[in-house]
Amino acid sequence: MKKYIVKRILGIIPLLFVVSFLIFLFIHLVPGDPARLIAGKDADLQQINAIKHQLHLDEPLYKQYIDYMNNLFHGNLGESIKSKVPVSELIGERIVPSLELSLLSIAWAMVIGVLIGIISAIFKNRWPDNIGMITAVSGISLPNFWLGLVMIQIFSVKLGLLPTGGIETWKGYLMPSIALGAGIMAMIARFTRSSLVQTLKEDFIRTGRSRGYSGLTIVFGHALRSSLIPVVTVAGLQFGFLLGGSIVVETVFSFPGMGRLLINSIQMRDYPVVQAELMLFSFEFILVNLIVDLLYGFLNPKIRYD
Amino acid sequence: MIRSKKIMGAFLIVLLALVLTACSTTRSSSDSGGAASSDKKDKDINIAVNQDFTTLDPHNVSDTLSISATHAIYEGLVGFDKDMKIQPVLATDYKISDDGLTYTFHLRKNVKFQDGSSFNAEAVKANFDRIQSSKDALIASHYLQYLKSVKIVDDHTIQLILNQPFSAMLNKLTMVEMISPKALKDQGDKIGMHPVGTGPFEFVKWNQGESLILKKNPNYWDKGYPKVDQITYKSVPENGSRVDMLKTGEADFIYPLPEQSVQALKTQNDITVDQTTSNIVRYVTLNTNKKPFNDKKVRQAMNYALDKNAYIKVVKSGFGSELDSTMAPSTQFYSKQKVYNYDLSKAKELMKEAGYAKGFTAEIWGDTDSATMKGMQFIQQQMARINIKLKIKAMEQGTLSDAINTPKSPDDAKVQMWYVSWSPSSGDADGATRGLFSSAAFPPNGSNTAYYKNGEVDKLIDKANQTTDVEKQKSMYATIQKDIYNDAPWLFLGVDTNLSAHVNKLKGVYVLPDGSIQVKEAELQ
Amino acid sequence: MHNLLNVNNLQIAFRKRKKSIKVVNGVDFGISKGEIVGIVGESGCGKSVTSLSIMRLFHDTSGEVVGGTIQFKEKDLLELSEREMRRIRGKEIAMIFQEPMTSLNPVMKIGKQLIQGIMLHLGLNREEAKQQAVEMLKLVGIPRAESIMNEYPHQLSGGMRQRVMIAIAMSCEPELLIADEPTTALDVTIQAQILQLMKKIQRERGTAILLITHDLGVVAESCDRVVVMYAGRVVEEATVEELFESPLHPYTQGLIESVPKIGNRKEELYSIPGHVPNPEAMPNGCKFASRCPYVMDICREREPQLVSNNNGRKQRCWLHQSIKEEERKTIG
Amino acid sequence: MSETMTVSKQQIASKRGTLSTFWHDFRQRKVAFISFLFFVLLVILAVIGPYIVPFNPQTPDYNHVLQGMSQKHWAGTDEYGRDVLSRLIAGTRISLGIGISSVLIGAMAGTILGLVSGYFGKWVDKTIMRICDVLFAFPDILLAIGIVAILGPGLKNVIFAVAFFSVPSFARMVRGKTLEVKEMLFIEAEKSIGAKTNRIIFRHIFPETIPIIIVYLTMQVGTAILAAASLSFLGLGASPSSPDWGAMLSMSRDYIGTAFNLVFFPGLAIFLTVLSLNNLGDGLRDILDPKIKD
Amino acid sequence: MVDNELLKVKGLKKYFPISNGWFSSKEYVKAVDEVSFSVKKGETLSLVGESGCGKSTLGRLINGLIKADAGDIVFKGDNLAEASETKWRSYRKPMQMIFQDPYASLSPRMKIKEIIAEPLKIHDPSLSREEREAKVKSILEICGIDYYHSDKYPHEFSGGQRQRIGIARALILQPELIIADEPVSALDVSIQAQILNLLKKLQKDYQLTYLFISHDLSVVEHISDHVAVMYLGNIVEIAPREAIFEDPKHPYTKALLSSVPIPDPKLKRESIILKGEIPNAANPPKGCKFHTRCPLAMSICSKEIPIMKTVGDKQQMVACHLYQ
Repeated sequence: MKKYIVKRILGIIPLLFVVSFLIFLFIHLVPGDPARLIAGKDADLQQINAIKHQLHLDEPLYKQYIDYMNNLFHGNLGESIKSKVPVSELIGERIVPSLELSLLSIAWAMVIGVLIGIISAIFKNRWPDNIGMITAVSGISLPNFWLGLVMIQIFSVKLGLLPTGGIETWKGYLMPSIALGAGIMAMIARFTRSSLVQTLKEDFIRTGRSRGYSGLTIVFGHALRSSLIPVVTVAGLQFGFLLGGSIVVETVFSFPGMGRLLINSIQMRDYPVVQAELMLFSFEFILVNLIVDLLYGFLNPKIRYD
Repeated sequence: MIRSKKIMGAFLIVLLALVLTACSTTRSSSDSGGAASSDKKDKDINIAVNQDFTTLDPHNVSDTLSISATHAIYEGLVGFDKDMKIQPVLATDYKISDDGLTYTFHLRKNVKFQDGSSFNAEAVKANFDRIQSSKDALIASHYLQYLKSVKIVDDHTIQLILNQPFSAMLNKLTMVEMISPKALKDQGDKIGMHPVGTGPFEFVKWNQGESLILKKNPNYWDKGYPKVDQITYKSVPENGSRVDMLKTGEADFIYPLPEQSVQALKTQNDITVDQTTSNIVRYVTLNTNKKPFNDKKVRQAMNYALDKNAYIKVVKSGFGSELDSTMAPSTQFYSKQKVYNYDLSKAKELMKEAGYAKGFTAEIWGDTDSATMKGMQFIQQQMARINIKLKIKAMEQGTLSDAINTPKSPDDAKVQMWYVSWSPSSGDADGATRGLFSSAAFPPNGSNTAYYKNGEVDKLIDKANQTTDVEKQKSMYATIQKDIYNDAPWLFLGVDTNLSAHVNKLKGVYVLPDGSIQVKEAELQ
Repeated sequence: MHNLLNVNNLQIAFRKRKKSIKVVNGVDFGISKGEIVGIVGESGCGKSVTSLSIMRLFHDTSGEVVGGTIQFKEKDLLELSEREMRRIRGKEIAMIFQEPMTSLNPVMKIGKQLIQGIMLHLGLNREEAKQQAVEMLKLVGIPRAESIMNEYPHQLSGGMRQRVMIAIAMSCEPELLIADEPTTALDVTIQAQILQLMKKIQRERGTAILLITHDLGVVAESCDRVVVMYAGRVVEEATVEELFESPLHPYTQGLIESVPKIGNRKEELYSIPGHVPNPEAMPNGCKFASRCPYVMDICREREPQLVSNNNGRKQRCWLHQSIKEEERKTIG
Repeated sequence: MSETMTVSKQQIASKRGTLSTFWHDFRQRKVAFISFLFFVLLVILAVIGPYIVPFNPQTPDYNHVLQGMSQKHWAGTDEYGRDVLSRLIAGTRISLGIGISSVLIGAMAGTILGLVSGYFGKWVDKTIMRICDVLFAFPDILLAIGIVAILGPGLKNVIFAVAFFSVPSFARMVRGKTLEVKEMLFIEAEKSIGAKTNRIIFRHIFPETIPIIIVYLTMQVGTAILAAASLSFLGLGASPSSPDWGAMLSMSRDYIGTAFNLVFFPGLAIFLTVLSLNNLGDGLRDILDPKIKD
Repeated sequence: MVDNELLKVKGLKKYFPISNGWFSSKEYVKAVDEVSFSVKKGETLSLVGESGCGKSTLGRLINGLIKADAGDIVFKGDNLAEASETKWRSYRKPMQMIFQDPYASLSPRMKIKEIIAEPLKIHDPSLSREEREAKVKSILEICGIDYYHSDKYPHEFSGGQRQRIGIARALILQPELIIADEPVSALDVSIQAQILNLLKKLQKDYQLTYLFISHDLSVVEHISDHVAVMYLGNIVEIAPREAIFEDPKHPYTKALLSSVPIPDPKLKRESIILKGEIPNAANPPKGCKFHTRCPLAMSICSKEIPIMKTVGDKQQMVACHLYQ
């Protein structure tokens, strides 16, 4: 097991290399000149060139990449072109709220999604199933920014219950996590349902019934665990997307997270920040995949890691 | 079987309810609030703004919002008052030599930086030295391009010596604010994160992307100020959300207030909407180097086809005024011109004369801001009336700036029409003219994206700059404005009205014409 | 009347697109204590559905018992509430299935799967249940009983898994064990082991076994009595010797005839012509009429009843009964 | 139960696969069926919409801007005085068009990649799947922003961007199915009679993947409409003046406090469309994917 | 004799690497290990054994669906073991396969006439549509399916009919060798008899050679001329039918025969019930692979691998230390 994990983690390194290169290429492919964006509208060419020089942006691309990787190996992510703040500090400040938001979103989405999925599977093709599934499907059908805007109108403006944005109190997390988690909840509910429906048709379920277990024992004690295997994968993947995929929601709720930093950095062509963030997303995505694989092993004894 | 399912269903619903409540209670009990600002005190104010701050280094700041913050922390030798008139700030008075080359400032005494170090001539020189030694890499070096040297006369007197006369020098100096030399030495490049100035507020905390917290500078030289203890700027990019925050009391002051929300706020008794003049001009550049925009008649026809009143009514929700010159009335040396009044038949006639009776198709570019897109749509609708079919191309700002600024020569430029705005942040006529209309300012050297070239204007721009006689300058700029307006390299749209809103109990926070927020006089009642 | 289980005129229908299709229509048989009864028939004849209906395990299918009674020790199982039925399932009647691979929960340890049922039905505590479980594993001939308790099904071979299934089924000492094609998925050498084990259990514990299979060889080797089903009906019932000695129903005859037998090679095997009628469009008369070599006019008009002769042998064929006899001696 | 399965399988077998059975099964699923009817309505609107609108969706009327819901304007008028309902109807074609065309493009590319990856396995599979992993690791919307930034704005590029990020998911799914089908006996039978690789992939494996592709396609169209709307929200949509729902929503969001109808109706249109597509997909999956079929 | 040999297999080997989860290791399952036999034209050789003995793998090796690791496959005098894909393709015409699951082996989305015409399209693309249809029609009739049904899809047929369709597909190219992999084990007894009779009739009419793979000894006895018994990748006994069934030599053959349940309750015989299960093919016992379950195991059996030897006078070959 340990050997397996170490092997997997070592396997991440070459992948990250490739990813780092692709990202580097990608962000430099996008047209735009950070020097000009920083210099502002009054700037003349001379000034822009000076800034370029100062930022080493006038060097050939391969050299910039080598320098970047060199710094990276010394644990230096560089500093923001725009604000001169070290990238690690910039990301460090954002990652905590982002992570909290992601975790909260995935947590409620998991709990509610699995519950809806279970109810739907048990009452398959009857009204609780229909209601459950329509609720769930609504989650992925709503444009999440629309949901966010409408929620603000209702809960903040009309009812005055929740803040419109910011994260000064825990309440600030509620609406963003709902807007963010709705889609995931839907996915999880649907996966749980179809997976559980399938499991409930398995022979071993019939075995359980033939032994006189009650319906609840069958569902929770026998079927759920193997049904959750595909659900975990979906949830894992979704979690991977969450950190980066929340650009729109973060904008609506003025949430100081990674998504907004990313979009702002992209707008400013703040290469070091974009590069670091994208690499972090990739790394996180890979890491989540690893965790999902390990969870798989926990849920499914057939998989052995050695 | 059915019965057992019902029981199971009920059980699950109860379970669901339990989980939900459990979730919410655990959240609330473990609530720690996180930031220090969680509980707002009596003399604290919250200001909601539309962007994130980029830097707090006053010498390297280019966006109006960050300027608002540096204005609260720092001060320059001179500054603007409410009407963009230049006032001495850290200087008690100043004198300009007759040849316009030597500026002598007498510095205010007993002023301390927020870190306790003294403000004196040494400190001023250190600041100018920093900017000049950056070899153009600091944005402020742009303001000091004609500065030759800085001379310390005595501890509280300093002289700036220029290469050539520069009429806008004082305006530019409002943008050069004084950083504590000690902090500069300690922080180096990181000064943008740990600002130390002489201003009414000192830096507390900057939560990237979320908020900037400033607190009262207890040792501020201007006794009686500031009157509030703490200011929190919150970044709220979504227009609607800012308005909502004001309604819910999460913000005491919001800027910008979207025009379309004014109506909604007017019904609220505890909220005041402020309209202040702005020097932001809205226009569409027409690439005069390209067909059919190289034809003055076409450009004039387009201007005549544009219903400016409708523009203000529809796009600006009634706030703003028509642009009747190349610059806003609040800008230095502004001179009103005869407007291209909405006249469709005249426009059509001009088009016919130019040989475009059947119109043409063109692209209009702009950024992805919703206000810009709204404006572009309006232009599209208006131009359709004289058979000009416009294709709207909204580009993300990095891409847009690349497309507009990188062409090496005018003939490489692809831009036809660009929906854009301009505000000279130092409020001077040069800043509102040279970069936009001088033929030396064709991209990539400047922002003359209309590729406007008029030898007379070029000459006058240079001449006006070097003149020290204010009256002469005034008349020169009047000519410049008249010529350009007549040549119509732009579609002249309007001048913004700065809209902000605040709760009634807050006084003294206002928006300057350039769009920066002034907080020195903030007061809660 | 048999003293353990009596199935009378059982009728089972499946609902497909609002149509009700009878897949079992008239199944009668019984089991006495300690007896092994085989139900034999080809796929689709309704034998598995019958076994499931005894356990009332139509859960999640559209199947439904629409007539008849299933009498188990004085109780009609069809009349019991779900709760009462649960007390019978696994405790008094246990069941094993064809696929030992999929019939065990893949994500639960063997021990837990055993213990759960024991605790539920016998009211033992965990320790006692564990002992009972180990004992059961030993009974079914699993060598390392203790360590297997901590293993997952996929770690065992097919034969082992079927043994575990039997251990689970036997763990509450049921009086009746229903084995639905228990050896079909196994290799011959393993099949022989499992059949031997089942006979041993019947001998030592006196458990009655209802063995459902399509393999006449398995029936001949292990059953006391045989019920032959065709198209949802019982067509013949006899002791195993009688059946193979002198099958009465033409279907039974054809079935026995068409099996290749080692040491009795023929150039051409007998084969029953045609195929089983579609349950959605059953003919009126005898369901085997279209394939029967001895078909008479009456066969196509009226379906014969299942009649019993004096020594308990039953058949459903006009060749062996007159109309009068049918009217006189119907079984019900 | 295995026997009951075979019983019913045989019975169904006599008819299964024919269109009428499919139709029958489909009508049984009320939610999916209603969704289907709604979708048909949308398609009709997309075709004839521009001819039946009560007002010209493009003509501004500066004297009647931002009017609320009324007899004349059922859904009110927008900031230029254009009739919102007319714009919604006229926009059906654009929104649906973006969704459908982008997903079709993505599905085509993804399917080919998936078939190739799954059938050939080994390094081909590894390479394609690693690339998909990397694409997956990028937030969708970011990829779209990048693509739109590189290619410039415009309808075609938005479609391309949205198509681009649906490629890896189609590729993965088709690959999975290919791996499954590849092992099936009839493919082996086909190989044993000497069929060439192309024939096996496109004539035998591909048809087996069609049902899941259809199901996924249906659902992805919804996702694509949402993604296009998100792009519009970030100002990178097709064109702010076209009556595309995402653009309408994005343009009007500043009015949420004053003219709620402007935000509400386009949002509702998107919601109902995506909801119906998802429900339709769910229903189709239930019918077409025998694993979940009862 | 040699002229009469249609197929000869010598020293055939196929080892499958075991990938345990994520990383492939150096372990192998010896699915087919040093197998040799030959089949004469017009005869039937049956491969019999329990699951996992490698009999199906052997069939697929001979058909070229998987590549052998070592050994020769000589078909009509040509060694195909190292042949290129193109060469293989040309030999797939005289060599056809019939599969166990008649449903799964028919493309579910093709009409049966398309399924049956498929081999013609591949190997005889020059045929006209009419010629193709005529061939399909005649072959269907030979296999007992009404041409009237040829527009239907596989799922519209019963199991037995589907197997007839499978046979028709195999027959349409007029092959010489048919590899039949458990062709009747998924069928009910009454249908099984029909198919077996059909196969026998076809063999007689068209001089077909069968390689018949089955686990069912009673079926094997009915159809074979020769029988090869496999255990864990090896052939342990190969002999003419009568010899195997009347005088089996290998203890495994004996046990297998006695395990088959006989549908005659009067025939109560002493059956040999083997202990234990078939060992894991990835880790088979040393020496004779059967020694762990053999009732007659000797000490040598666990050490040395027995070699094939002719025993008795009926060309009976056995790999067992009892006869060495």
